[in-house]
Amino acid sequence: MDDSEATPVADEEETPEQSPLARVSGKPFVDLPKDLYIPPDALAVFLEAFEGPLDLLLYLIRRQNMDILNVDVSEITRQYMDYIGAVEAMRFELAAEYLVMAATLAEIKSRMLLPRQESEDDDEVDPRAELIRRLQQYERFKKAAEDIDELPRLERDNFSASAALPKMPSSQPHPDVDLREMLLALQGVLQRADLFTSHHVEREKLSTRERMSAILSVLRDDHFVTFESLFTPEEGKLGVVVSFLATLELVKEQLIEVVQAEVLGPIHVRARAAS
Amino acid sequence: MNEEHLLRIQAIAEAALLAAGKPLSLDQLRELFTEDERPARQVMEHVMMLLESACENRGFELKKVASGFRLQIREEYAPWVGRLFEERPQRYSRALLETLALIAYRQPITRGEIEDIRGVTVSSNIIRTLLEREWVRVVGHRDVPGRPAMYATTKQFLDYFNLSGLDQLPPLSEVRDLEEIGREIEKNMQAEIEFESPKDDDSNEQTLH
Amino acid sequence: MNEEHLLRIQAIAEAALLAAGKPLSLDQLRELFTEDERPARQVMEHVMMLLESACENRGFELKKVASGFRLQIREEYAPWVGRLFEERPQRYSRALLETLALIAYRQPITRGEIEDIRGVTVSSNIIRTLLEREWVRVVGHRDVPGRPAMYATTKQFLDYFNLSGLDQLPPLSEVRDLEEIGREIEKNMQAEIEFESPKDDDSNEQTLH
Repeated sequence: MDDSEATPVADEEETPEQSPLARVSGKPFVDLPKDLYIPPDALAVFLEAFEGPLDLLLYLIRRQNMDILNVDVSEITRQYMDYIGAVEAMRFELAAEYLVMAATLAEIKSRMLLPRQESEDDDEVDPRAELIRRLQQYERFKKAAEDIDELPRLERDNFSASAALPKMPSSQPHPDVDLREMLLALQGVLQRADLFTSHHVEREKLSTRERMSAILSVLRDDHFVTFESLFTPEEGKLGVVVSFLATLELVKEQLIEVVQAEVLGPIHVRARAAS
Repeated sequence: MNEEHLLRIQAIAEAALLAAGKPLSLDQLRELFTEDERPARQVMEHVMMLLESACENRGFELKKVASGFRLQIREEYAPWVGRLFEERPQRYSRALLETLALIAYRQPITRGEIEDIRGVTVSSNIIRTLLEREWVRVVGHRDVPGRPAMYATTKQFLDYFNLSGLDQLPPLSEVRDLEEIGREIEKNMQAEIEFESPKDDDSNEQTLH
Repeated sequence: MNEEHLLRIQAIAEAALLAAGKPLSLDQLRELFTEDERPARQVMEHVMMLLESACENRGFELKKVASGFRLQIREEYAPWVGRLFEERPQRYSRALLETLALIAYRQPITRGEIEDIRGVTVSSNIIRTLLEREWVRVVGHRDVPGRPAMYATTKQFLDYFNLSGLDQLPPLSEVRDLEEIGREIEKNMQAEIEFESPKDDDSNEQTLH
């Protein structure tokens, strides 16, 4: 997952006093991971690469081969802030959760700098313990999700077996559907997808789209057909125009290719990826 | 070619026929194998004969149909199997109706494109149901990686909804105003329920449809 | 009950399972028979064992999953059968799988509780996808302000992942309890504050239990 072996060599650019940056199981590490620089385009996928602040923290911790229980909060906080700062500098929108975590880390760090007060209320949850609890908890389910993904599942590792039905005594009844039901369902999707602002759906008349399907099914085999055969003169001028518009749209969507071997020669059409 | 090897080809052919749910030709079956292990046509023909006799005394049999071979439930068991389907069909899910509407309005359209618009994955069952009902069909494959199938509506779809053509569907701009239609449906349903409830409000059987 | 009779019940069960294409429970299988010929539960159980062994050396096998018995392609033949389908098997996002894992292991659980553990909001699309696939369902509402829905997994979820019960899920890793974490931290913090590398007498690895 990572190639950032932190080597125990001093790095001059870091803090003047040579305090260890991190302790890995008690052993001090004094240099910075070299891979902190993130190229700008990698930042674009940054937010998608992590499932949230806990996931990012786990990544930072694991990258240093640290044990969760042994987290060096100062170092992790610094790295976390670097990432967040880089993302913000690129003006990518950052989920609020990341900022909340930044504040939590900062709080833990500042508490650790203060001398411990024995008198402190025992009931108060140690924020570091709370963070570690959350990290552990999240890691369990992250692992569980990976385990579930590994389970053999239908449509990937298993396929259900079925055989065709013979002539049956009575045909299987299908549910009834009201056209309005279907339109209401469509309205729901459109509202969700906010398609009203997109002209994409409304641009072509439905008759054109229907004709596109018809033309495609004519072109199902890998053969070329003549351009003229796509038109039915009996349909009249309007029909020819619809066919023509459908052909243009199919060309534009790169679903068919049109070939003319020579100037003024016959035009041939075929599906770009016939079945 | 030894017997064990033939048995293995037979098992793979059987597996494929049971997974496909449609007839497969001899060549389609042969093409499941990589080139170096692909059985010759004669071998495959022989295997199909073996498979046929291996289905004796079972619930299904191998049938040769125009487009190839198909595994089919034995007709003598139809009376029992038929009882599986006696239950009244439930209603279609909203997901299915949304998928159908998008295929009608955006055809030819791939499953991935439907998913993009719906923002939700489309289960294979939905597509299968629509194909089985012959409301949609595959009209080609998009020339992109994976060569996904493109779906379009059928004449049966138009017939079922009493449309002579897709252009008889309301334009999308009107779909926006469907709230009114929705209210109307609700009103009608309400009326139906009220019509029935005074008699016996407990019996659910005769509501709706 | 003679052998021939058992063989017939077995063939009918096989036919029904192949017709259904989904799991059927023992009782659903028994109900295919009219009352006077309906096999007793024990007989049906015995028949299922017979069917299981009758599928040895074939392309498919009998599998017991949460909602009953299913005939499915043997996993070893998946590479060949997979070539039948042009579309790649669906992949699920980490966000979806993590949400699913939390619902599976922590059910009944609300969306807010899932978000607390994951540390991020759960998108509505994920919940909708899970509901549509019928992998999860709402089993009630928590009695807190807003009455959030509580989710649980379904039998279909178990069926899909080849499980016969929740107890077959891979075990969740252990978590060290909070008190111990507290002690550990204190020890470590102490060491850090005193600014000296500890002679780690007990390495952290062994503290797991």
